[in-house]
Amino acid sequence: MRFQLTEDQTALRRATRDLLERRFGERERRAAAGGGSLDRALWRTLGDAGFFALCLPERDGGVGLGFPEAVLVFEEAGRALLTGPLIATLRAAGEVPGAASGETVVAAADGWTVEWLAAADVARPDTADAVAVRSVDPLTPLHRVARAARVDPVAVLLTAAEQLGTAVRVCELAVQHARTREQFGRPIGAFQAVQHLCAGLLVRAETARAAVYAAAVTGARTDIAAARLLADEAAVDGARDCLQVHGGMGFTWESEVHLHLKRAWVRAGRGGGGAAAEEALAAALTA
Amino acid sequence: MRFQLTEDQTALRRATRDLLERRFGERERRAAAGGGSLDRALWRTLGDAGFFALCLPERDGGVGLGFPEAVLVFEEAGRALLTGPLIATLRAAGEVPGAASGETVVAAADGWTVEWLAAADVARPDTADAVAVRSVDPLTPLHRVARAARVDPVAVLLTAAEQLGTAVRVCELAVQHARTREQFGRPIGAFQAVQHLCAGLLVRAETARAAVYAAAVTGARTDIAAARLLADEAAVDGARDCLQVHGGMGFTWESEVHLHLKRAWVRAGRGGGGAAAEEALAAALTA
Amino acid sequence: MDLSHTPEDEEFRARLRAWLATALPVLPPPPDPADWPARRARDLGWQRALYDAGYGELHWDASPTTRLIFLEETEAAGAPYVGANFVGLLHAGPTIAAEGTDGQRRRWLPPILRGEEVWCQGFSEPGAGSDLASLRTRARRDGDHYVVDGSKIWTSHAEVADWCELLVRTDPDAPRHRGISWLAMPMDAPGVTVRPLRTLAGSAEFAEVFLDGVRIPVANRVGAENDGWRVTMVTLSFERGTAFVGEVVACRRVLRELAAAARRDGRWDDAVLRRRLGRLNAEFLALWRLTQWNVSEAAAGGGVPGVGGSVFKLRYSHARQDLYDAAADVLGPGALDLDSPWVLDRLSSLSYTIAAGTSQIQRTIVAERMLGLPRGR
Amino acid sequence: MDLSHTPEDEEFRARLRAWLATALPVLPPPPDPADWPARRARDLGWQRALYDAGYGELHWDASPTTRLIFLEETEAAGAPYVGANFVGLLHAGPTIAAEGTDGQRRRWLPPILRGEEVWCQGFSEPGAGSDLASLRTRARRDGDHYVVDGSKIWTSHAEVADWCELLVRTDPDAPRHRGISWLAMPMDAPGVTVRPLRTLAGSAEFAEVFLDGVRIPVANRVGAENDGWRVTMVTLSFERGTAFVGEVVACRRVLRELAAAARRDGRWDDAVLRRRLGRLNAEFLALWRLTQWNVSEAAAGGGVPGVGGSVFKLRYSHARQDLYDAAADVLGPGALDLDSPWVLDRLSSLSYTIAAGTSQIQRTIVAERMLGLPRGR
Repeated sequence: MRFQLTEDQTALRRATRDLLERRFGERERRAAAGGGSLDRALWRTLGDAGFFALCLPERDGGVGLGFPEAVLVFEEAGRALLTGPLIATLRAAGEVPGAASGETVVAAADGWTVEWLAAADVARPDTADAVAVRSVDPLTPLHRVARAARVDPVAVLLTAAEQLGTAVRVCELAVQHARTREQFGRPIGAFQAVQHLCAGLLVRAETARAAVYAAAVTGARTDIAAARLLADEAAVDGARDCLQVHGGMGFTWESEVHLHLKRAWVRAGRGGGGAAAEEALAAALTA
Repeated sequence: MRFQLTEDQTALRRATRDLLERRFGERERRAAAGGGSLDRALWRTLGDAGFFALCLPERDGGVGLGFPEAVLVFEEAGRALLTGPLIATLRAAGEVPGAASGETVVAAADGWTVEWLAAADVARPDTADAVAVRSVDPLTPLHRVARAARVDPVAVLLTAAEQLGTAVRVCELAVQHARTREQFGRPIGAFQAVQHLCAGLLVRAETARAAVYAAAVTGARTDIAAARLLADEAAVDGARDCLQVHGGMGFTWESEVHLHLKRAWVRAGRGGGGAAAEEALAAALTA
Repeated sequence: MDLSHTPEDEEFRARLRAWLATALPVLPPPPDPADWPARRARDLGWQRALYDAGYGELHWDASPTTRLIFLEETEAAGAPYVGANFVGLLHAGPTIAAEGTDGQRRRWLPPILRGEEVWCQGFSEPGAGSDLASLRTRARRDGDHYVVDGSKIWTSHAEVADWCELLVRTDPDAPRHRGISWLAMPMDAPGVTVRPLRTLAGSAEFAEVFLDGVRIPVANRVGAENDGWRVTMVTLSFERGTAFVGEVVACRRVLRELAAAARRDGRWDDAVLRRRLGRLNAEFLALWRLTQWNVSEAAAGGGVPGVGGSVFKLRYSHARQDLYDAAADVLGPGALDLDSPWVLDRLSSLSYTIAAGTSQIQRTIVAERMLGLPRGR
Repeated sequence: MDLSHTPEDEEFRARLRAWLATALPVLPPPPDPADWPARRARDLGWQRALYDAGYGELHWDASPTTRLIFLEETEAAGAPYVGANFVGLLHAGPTIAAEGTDGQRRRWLPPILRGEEVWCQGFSEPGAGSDLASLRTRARRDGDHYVVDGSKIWTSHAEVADWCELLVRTDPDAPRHRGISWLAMPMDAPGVTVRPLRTLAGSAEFAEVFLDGVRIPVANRVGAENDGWRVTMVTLSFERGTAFVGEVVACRRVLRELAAAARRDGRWDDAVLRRRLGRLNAEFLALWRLTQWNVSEAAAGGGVPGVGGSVFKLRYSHARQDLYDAAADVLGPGALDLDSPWVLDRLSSLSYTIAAGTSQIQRTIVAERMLGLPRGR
């Protein structure tokens, strides 16, 4: 048992973070939040980097990696607030021509919503009756469908990885702010009330990390269900506490914090929400 | 609208507290926790003071006061950890001879349990099939019945008042300890983590107080249901946080703190627990 | 313990209710939230209507119980809340009424009550949030004027305000709390620049206000020079005290709307959601009783709410966030749609544990001032 | 990322499992919890059986992954946990192994592993709980002995212990953390008085220990004089690290028992309870994964768990309390009966957020040592 990352996995994570910092940094994120469309050039860059072909077997032209690697990459995507129907396109790789390379952008109904439908080249399954809504997340255009789509456990797992990325990022942001913001003559991070909020952020993120990574390794349904519940909690509650640590400074549109909270809300709604996972985990107790 | 206590009400509360401090102080409480039986002399003293005849009309030989007064008296009883089937005996006053005067001790099934059955002279309703259990609360002998007894809203209200008394008392105990216990060279109450636990104790107690007093004034079912939920929370969570503030010092059998927690658990189980109140309050929203 | 009202108060309620039934139908519809001048005009118009009907000064110049009835009835009837008159009616006005000279009261109070002038609040600064006393906006004396330089943030309604209640540092050498003064600043004074501040809710309710050599007459100072902190505490105790009465009434209405919506779409069968709403009903019923308790205490004690307001604000701000989280549960996927009811309110509820003193600050106030715990540091 | 075990480890698991299947049926039944000598005898007997079968030192002298399997399998098989050997196997033993001289290791470790000697812990004092470094038990040097005066509290198994790992102040003039030493004290030394301490669970797992002129050979000091704080930190990191592995396995079993009980008596139809149990299943599954993560880190990093143990302890101690609160929900009125399953465990779970560093202390450790926030004070 060597649960930690291998050297290759650490390198993959590093490379993904570097790529995203270069190509989807604060400037690009602000532009996107202003109502920009999908950045096709970025999408192709991601395709070239193997982002969408990660789990596709090498014989099919893919990278041939497993869920652990995919989870690391999607954790970074979550951390960077990367936009676009990432999971839908990855899941379409090998089935929809051009998806793996980033030429074709694929949207998919997940639960009651479709993300990035208007920007996509292909939509699956049937999204003919989808209605556009004014999305709470300025970085994620949304449509709503009339019948809930079937839940894809891999999409649930990758969503949990994105939530983990948010959880880790909001912990970093809170700690950075607590270290530098001064009130009452010292950094607010020297106050126990703030210290303990930050400690809670780390505890939730690290617990979620263990659950998400284990689910990637085992691929078991109960592990995935647990991962999603823990990761949703770590992302949503984490973003809330991060906002609390930031005080008014986090309440402006320019701050990164609210984007994490809103994205975490969007992701927590995928797969029809967490209630089904709770029921599945309850049922597993008596299996 | 003058929601605060009248002078008479303040005097009644003061007199009750004085009586209980004199007759059921730390010494008596410790003796009772050691497994003592019901103190009949105290019971008659309570009867003489009008404790059980509080709400009985004057024409029936009672004190002729209302629920607000009863709630104040039972808040003090809760605060003092006063033992015995107080509510059952009060509710029997006027119906069971001797109950009002404290001559007759009356036990009653409430939800799934009967408190003080073996010590009582009269038990109602039918408790023939009641089975003794080893009570978690050393100050409250318990029997269990096979069929849940009908819930008496007045008993629910008075129980909420007792819970309020616990909530207020554990706040006092936590603050006292935080002021005097020193660690790291100063009173632990100077640490924000402890300060904020104590603040939470007060907030819950004061919110519960408003709910309980209002329920006593209106006697409305929704007010009583709300009062029980808020008071249960204030008592149970309050005792837990008080224990946390006390650290190891609260974990000894000699400490008063655990007795409040255990009694709060016993009371939270009366009337079959709080789920029914939640359902009633939900139903009231659509009425 | 008595929750009933006097016959006079009940008569007041009946009269008010009757008047609302005639006044509300002729009120113009709410304008586009982004159209500030139109919002100002509507809010001032409503205040003028209240004034003409004799209800103009109920926000501060009435018994607490009468004010409670006023807020209860106006909210229940769906009347607009104070809107652009917020600071004037609930902060600056009460402060001037309590601390101003006769001349100041005559100059500033009638236009607030008649819906003629809008006030905004210039307290927080980028570097002075929770630690308000660290504010740095500087006022130098120059004859019978102060010359003010600095900047303020989280100033609501600044674009349409006529006046700003401004905290400035008049003595930089004094201990932090001792060198602050309270000034009434005309917003059209040269050197005042307003920049709208977009919040995470997407709206621009707030602004930053930059002050560059702004000249303010010394006569505009309320309270003594360098005594502004005490004056401010009067204002803040109002903010934390009974300023939320109407909101509690509104939250209880939202809760009934949530239950109705859940019943309509079948979510009511979900016991987890249903019991959560039941528990929230208990919560807001208790908050309403706590409001009545505080109002009753204020009525008995002289009108200015005490630190007890911190208890209410702590509980309420978290309950409000819980309420809108429950709303998201009722909405399901609709919670992601800004056009769904309650979604914008959910976003703005996020500020409740931060604005007007974070929950962390409030807990410390409760611990040190109400419970007498030793001062942390 | 790999959760599979090596063939050697899996072979170890199979052997252990087979041995447990033969060893457990012949184990004497648990004695009355109040009968301390009988409990000591049974716990030591079990340790002896483990030793004889070659599993005696798995608590510290094995790879972390092997130890994980050992704890997993013994708990799953329903074998006794360390019991009276707790301090020897998990605190004092590992400390002596890491910090003791060869002679000290030879003297004290084999009797622990063979189930011959019981250790207890003399750390906390009535005036030194969370602030352990403020301890006042005084050791004066007298030739080749220390003479110790003071008192200790929360000493588990003291009545039946042979040795006590004792923290004493050897230099009262040094800064708090610099004047402490770690001594092995024989419990039968003259001047040692043990008084049982009844807890809120009604049991007497703990005791107070009074020390009156107790003479302890200087040779019994582990680590340098006045270096006891560092030595102690080694011990505490064990306590906060992987000491809970078996308990997590046990909690997951309790959760399945709760679900089975709820199914039997119809409470399973209550969606609120059912989903609560489902969420707890996620919680303890995650805690199990976190345990595996920590063990894997320890295996890679050299064995002594780091401050990461604080993350686990924080989450776990609250989860354990939530678990037993859920058990109370499953039990309904049975939760008030001390003879119901889980009720005594619920009571003892209350200590988890207090013992071995309160949750408040742990959060500060996480904030300052893991997140690098400035030191509060």
